[in-house]
Amino acid sequence: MTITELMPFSVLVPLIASLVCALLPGRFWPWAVTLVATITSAVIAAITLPAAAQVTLSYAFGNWPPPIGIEYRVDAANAFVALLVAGMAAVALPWAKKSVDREVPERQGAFYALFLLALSGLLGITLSGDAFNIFVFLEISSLATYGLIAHGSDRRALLASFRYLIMGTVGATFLLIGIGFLYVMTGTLNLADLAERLPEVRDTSTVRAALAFIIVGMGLKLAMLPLHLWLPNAYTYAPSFVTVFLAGTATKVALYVMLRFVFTVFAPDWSFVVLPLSTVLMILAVAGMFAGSWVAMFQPNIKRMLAYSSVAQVGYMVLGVSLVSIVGLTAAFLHLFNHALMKTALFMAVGTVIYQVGSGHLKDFRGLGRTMPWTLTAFALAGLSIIGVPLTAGFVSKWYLIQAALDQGQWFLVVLILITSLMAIVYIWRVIEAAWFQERPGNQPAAGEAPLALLIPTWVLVALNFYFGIDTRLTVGGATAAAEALLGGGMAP
Amino acid sequence: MITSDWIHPSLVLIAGTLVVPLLKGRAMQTWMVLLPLAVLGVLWLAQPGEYGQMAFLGMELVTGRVDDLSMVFGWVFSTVLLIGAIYALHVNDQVQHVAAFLYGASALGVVFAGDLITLYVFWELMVITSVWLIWRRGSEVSFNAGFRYLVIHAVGGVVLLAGIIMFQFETGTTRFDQIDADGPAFWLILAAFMINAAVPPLHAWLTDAYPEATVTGAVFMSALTTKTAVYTLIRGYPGTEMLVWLGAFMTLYGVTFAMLSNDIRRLLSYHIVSQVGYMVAGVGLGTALALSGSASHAFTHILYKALLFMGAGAVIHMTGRSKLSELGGLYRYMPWTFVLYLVGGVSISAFPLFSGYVSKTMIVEAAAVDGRALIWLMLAVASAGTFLSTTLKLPYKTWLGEDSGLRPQEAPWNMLLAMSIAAALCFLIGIFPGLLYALLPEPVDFDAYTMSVFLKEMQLLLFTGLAFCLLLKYVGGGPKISLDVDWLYRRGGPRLISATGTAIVTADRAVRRVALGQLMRLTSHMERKHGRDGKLAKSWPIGSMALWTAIVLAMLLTFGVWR
Amino acid sequence: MKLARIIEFLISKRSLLAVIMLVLMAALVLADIILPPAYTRFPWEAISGFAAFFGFVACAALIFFSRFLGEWLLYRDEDYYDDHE
Amino acid sequence: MSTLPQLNLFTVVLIPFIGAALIALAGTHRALREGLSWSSSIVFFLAVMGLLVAFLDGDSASQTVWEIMPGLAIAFRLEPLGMLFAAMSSTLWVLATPYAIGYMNAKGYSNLGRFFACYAIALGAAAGIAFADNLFTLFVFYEILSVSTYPLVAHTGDNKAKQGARTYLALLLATSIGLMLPAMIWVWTATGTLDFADGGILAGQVSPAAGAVLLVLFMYGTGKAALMPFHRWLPAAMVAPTPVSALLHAVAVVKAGVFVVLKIAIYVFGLDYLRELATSDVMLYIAAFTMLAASLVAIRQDNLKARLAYSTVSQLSYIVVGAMLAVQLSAIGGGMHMLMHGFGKITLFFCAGAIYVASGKTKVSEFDGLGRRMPVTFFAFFIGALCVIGLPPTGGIWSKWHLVAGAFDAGHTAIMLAFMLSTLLNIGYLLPPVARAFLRPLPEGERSGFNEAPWMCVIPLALTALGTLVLFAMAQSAFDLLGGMFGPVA
Repeated sequence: MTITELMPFSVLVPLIASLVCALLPGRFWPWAVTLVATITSAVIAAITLPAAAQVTLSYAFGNWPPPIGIEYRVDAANAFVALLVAGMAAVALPWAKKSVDREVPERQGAFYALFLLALSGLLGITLSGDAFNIFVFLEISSLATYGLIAHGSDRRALLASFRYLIMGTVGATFLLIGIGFLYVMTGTLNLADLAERLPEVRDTSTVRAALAFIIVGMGLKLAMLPLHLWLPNAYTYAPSFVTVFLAGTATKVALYVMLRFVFTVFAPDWSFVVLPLSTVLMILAVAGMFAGSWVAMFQPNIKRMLAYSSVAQVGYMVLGVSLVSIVGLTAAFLHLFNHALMKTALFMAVGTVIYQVGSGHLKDFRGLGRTMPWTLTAFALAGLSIIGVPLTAGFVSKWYLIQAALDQGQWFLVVLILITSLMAIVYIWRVIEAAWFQERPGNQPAAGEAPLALLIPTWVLVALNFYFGIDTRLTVGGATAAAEALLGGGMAP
Repeated sequence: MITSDWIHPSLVLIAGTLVVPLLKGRAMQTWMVLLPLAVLGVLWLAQPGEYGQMAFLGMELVTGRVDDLSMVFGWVFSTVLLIGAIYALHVNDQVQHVAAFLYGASALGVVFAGDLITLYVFWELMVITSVWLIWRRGSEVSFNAGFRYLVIHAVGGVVLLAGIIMFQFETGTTRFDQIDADGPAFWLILAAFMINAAVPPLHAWLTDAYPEATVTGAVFMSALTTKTAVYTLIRGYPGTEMLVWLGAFMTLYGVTFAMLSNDIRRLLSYHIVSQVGYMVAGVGLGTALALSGSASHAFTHILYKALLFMGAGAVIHMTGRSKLSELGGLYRYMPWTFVLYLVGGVSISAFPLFSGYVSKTMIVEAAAVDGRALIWLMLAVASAGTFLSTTLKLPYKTWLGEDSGLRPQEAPWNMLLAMSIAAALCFLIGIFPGLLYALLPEPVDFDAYTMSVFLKEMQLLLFTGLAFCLLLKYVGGGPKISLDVDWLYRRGGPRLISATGTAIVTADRAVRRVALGQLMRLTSHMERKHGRDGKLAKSWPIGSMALWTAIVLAMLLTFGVWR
Repeated sequence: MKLARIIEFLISKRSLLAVIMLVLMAALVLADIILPPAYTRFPWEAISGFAAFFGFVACAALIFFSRFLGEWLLYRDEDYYDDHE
Repeated sequence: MSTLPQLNLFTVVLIPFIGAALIALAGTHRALREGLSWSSSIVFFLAVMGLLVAFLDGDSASQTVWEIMPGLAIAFRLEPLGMLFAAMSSTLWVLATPYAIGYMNAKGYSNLGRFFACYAIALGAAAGIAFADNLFTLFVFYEILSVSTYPLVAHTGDNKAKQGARTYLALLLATSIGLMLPAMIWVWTATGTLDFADGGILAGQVSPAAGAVLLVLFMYGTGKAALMPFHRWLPAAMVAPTPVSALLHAVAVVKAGVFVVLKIAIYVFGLDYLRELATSDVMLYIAAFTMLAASLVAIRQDNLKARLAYSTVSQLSYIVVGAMLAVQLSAIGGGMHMLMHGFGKITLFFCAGAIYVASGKTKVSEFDGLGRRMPVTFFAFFIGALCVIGLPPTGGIWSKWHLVAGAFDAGHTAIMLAFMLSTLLNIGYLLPPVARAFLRPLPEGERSGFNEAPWMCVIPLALTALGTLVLFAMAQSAFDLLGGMFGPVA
């Protein structure tokens, strides 16, 4: 079995496992199956990446050659994202057991089945080389995600899920419209073929409209300001585990899709010319960075605060994209990866607190530094990463982002990045201060340290934040390869 | 600093002083007498030459330079240390003893310094050691006076520092010989020396602080600080015309203000100013005779001024009073003090047979030889004034005059002994001026005991006395203090500093209050606006989300598709 | 207390002492007149008894000048500085 | 050669961190914790001395620990200024350890495991700053230092402490991230390197205007140098227990700040280039203003620690002035002042703490007569004050000498004047406490008689006071060492 043949299994394994899972009763087995499936998937993704960095892998389902059959086509960019998605899922799952037991006590089989569906959907989007297939997987993952969010114990979770459903569907529809336009114009759905045939027809308004629809559609899924409005509630009211998983994966995949279309299907020298994309994205990115950080500074609910922080962090990624350079894209991919690390760690820490205390409100964090030192220290350290302190992963991606901005002579962007970093200090600081420098009110339940099952995965991620802040070979190498794959003249055959 | 043929006297003194805190009672007293004797011994062994050269921080130091000029001052400083130590034997305050000896060591360090860096170090040490002699008086007044003293000398110190640095840059050396720089270096170093020499208007530290020093401390102070300055002026600024006039002015300024003084030691302090004026004028004249006069006058002055301060100190020690208006009629109870004081008085007034006569007349003669009529007259007036206040007014009002009702004991034996030694030396030098002249760097071509000099001096003094007797009722006095330039920093300076400080603090507070206040208002406003239900943060209805989506799409389509 | 008695004795004879002093002073001036001036660097050195005259005048001048200076400008109460420190 | 161990630089930097970890693990076990505090400070001291001996023999160690991104590495190198800083910090740490133990026990503080661990980390960070071979490494340890000292400042845990600590951290982080980091990035883009190099790396690489802006960014970005108006954190940090104020806010933290200033001035800008910049004079005069204004504020502080804090603000500006004068003399003077002021000011803080421990008094106006009860402490205070003022027989005189000489050499007479004024002001606020203590009588009803702080507190302060006296005679060594920054000294 070659790597090329192995590669599709990272999508198929979770897909098949979800069917099994849906039928399994109890609390242990669904989780165990999910864990095994996810780890398998992650291992496959990990094996794929080095190979994909060398040459583009292509696998045609059912041996139908590409234009007719469905092709999986993997280069450095999607291998990188796939590894991220599968990897984050694999790290999150050991953490999930306790948390899910607490927050979703019943019908866990269905819950984990949804999770696996979402995972395989995300991986499918990533690996697929076929536009329509991307839409299909998008719908799979989205629908599963709506279900997952709806599992939140808070009644508002239902409403949040419903809103996300509406907006998600709008986004997916836009994508579908865009793809439809392209199909009408070129007669193919295969991304490589699209890239090949589009130059002939790209001066038509239909193609331009297709690009616009795809960008707005993916912008919605990506939660790019001002299309982010679904995100805070969805993250806030979803079960902690779902938030942890989504924060690290869903928006990243949406970004990937957007990049895939903008950079490889339409060539960047076209898409950034025909639409004022660079300007629009830059404005929206900066606005997102600011608005997200700004609002985060005032949020009393920590999950919600982190959700807004995500909006800001998405801004950083989009900013990198808007610079249209190898360094900029590298920064975007780096941040895509690093942000997943840090935000997952943060959500895990908050989830752990919720597990122990039952609430994610700032006021319930008071005095926790003494009683839950490991959890809160993990939060603080991951917070350092999101601030962008040197030796953390966050620093590396910000460094590249600033480099990219400077390469373009955009001084003011550097200033803006630093200002938003300072804002990050503020919102992280609020938690630290509450945890260590305020007394625990007498009427609050005394909380002890969390179980190791929650702590270990959290700390693994925290450690990864520092590891990738010091040893940047994998991340910078992967991100650079991904950026080059996207910018390096379309899909190489 | 120690070689086989040279031991730095300061080092001996400092080392010996370190032992003082460990000793008590009789042992300490013995040690205090032995230590200055040891220094005298070291000086006895010293041979002319330069010792203790070292390269330090890129500068060439000569920590010990022995030549005739430095030896003159070395001898007299060591002698007065011995006298002062004996005078202070009864004092049971080790801080004072330590301070006095270290002060003496610093003064010796200055006169033996062969370069300006070493000089500066000892110069500053002199300040921080001597100030304790003021402070240990223990009163609130001396506490404040000590601070003023410290600050003024610190000013002198920084001025000297700046001057030396400029000098170093200008000439490329730090050797201390005649200061032949131009521009600021010259003037700054001169100004620093002049501060220590108490040249008006830089003199007020002296008359402000010395009267508030301890009884024994004032003896050392009267001898050391101004005379090191005289030494440095002789060494560095001979023949500086400005000094002639300043010196002559000083002599008059001192006697005039002495007339206004009610405190006996303040009166004597003004006479230090006056007497140092002679020396400064001598330096300014710059001839060999004048410089010899300055050096020998410094020598004699140290001894008789110490004697005068000891006498006045004995009175203060025994009566607890220091004001002329509160003293009187003490001769019955402190006759020895009276007589010994008078020896000092006639010495400072330059009566023949006493030490002042053989040195002061030399300076006056030098002015005459130089043909400076006005200077000569000014110095003559000052001579009259000196006699008037130190030998007539002060003793009259203290020991004679109206009986104040005080019934003190005679001063203790050690005080009287110290005074006797000083008096004996004054007398000895007066009779055998050759002993003193032999120490001087240049051969002295002057004889004080010619008929002409004798006659003039005696006429001047005795008719001054006559005028005093006739005009006694017009002599000013009474329980008053007189203003001097210290007003500027006792009233003006503190106000300026506190006003500036207040301004800065107020501005700082105001800025911070406004800034923080605004920040607070802003944050609370933001908290309200952007909290959970703020405009940006609240949960938007689906319609709004759709609206935004539509807007973005419409924008993109408008700008991108249908152009 | 022997010394005190001597002083007391001298004080009791102060008129006599004053006379002796005056005689002495007269003798000094006389000597100055008789003896030729050793120097004439300044015009007044030729004047006999100039030093005596000058001493008297200088003393009187100092007494009156300082008195005037004090009354006019410089005298303050002893607690002058206390008020402000 | 030497019997001292020759460790590589990174290992030396790690020693305090390892010590901190062990101390934290020892936690509440008092004997173990104190033993570890002692031993880590001593081991660190010996290791630094080992480096020093080798360095004086002409070895110049350098080490690249890890290259994070191409050209961006955690790297260390020995150079004179850093050697001096490290030697000073390590020496004073050894002296501060018994003091801290004595003080914290005497005042009955809790949470000592955290306290001593953070204390050690701060020293490790200081060492990292001292040995840093590039701006990036320096920045990393600079931030570690800021963060690790935060718990120390807030140690008391009351509202005032938290408020002070918040100001402390906010100012330090805001300036470093807001100003220094962008400046660093700018340098990186302009020159492609962040390595410190003799003669600077900026000359000819950026336009004069950009250089001028960079200078301002760096100077204010180094918040720890407490240049006005970013000086507030230092007085705010005085809520910390005194051992913290002593070692960190007189030595490690603030000296790290001015060390960074000097280092940037010498090795990033290069003195020659620095002189040409339009803003170097501006910064110079701002520093001179800080020097005087802080002194004027200090005079008005009745609380001794507040007074010392403002004094530190003022003294730090001496060193910044030394850097901004941009001549060799002043740079050497600045480096020496780092050392001299370190010894002097730590003595003063030690004394302030000892006074508090022994008598409970914190205000200068309450010190009347205390000198009779605590003669050793107040005598040490006197000596320390002389050193800070810059008077003999203490080392302070030599650093002041070189600074003033540098000012003259650079042609800034106004700065000479400022130094002179500052000396006077220093006297005005540093000597009154001593004078009061020795000269005024004890207030009515207070027990007289000998009453010093615990010997664990008194001995260190006596030793540091002695140190200032030794430095008077030993200044030559520091001078020679620092002269090495500019090649062999003529």
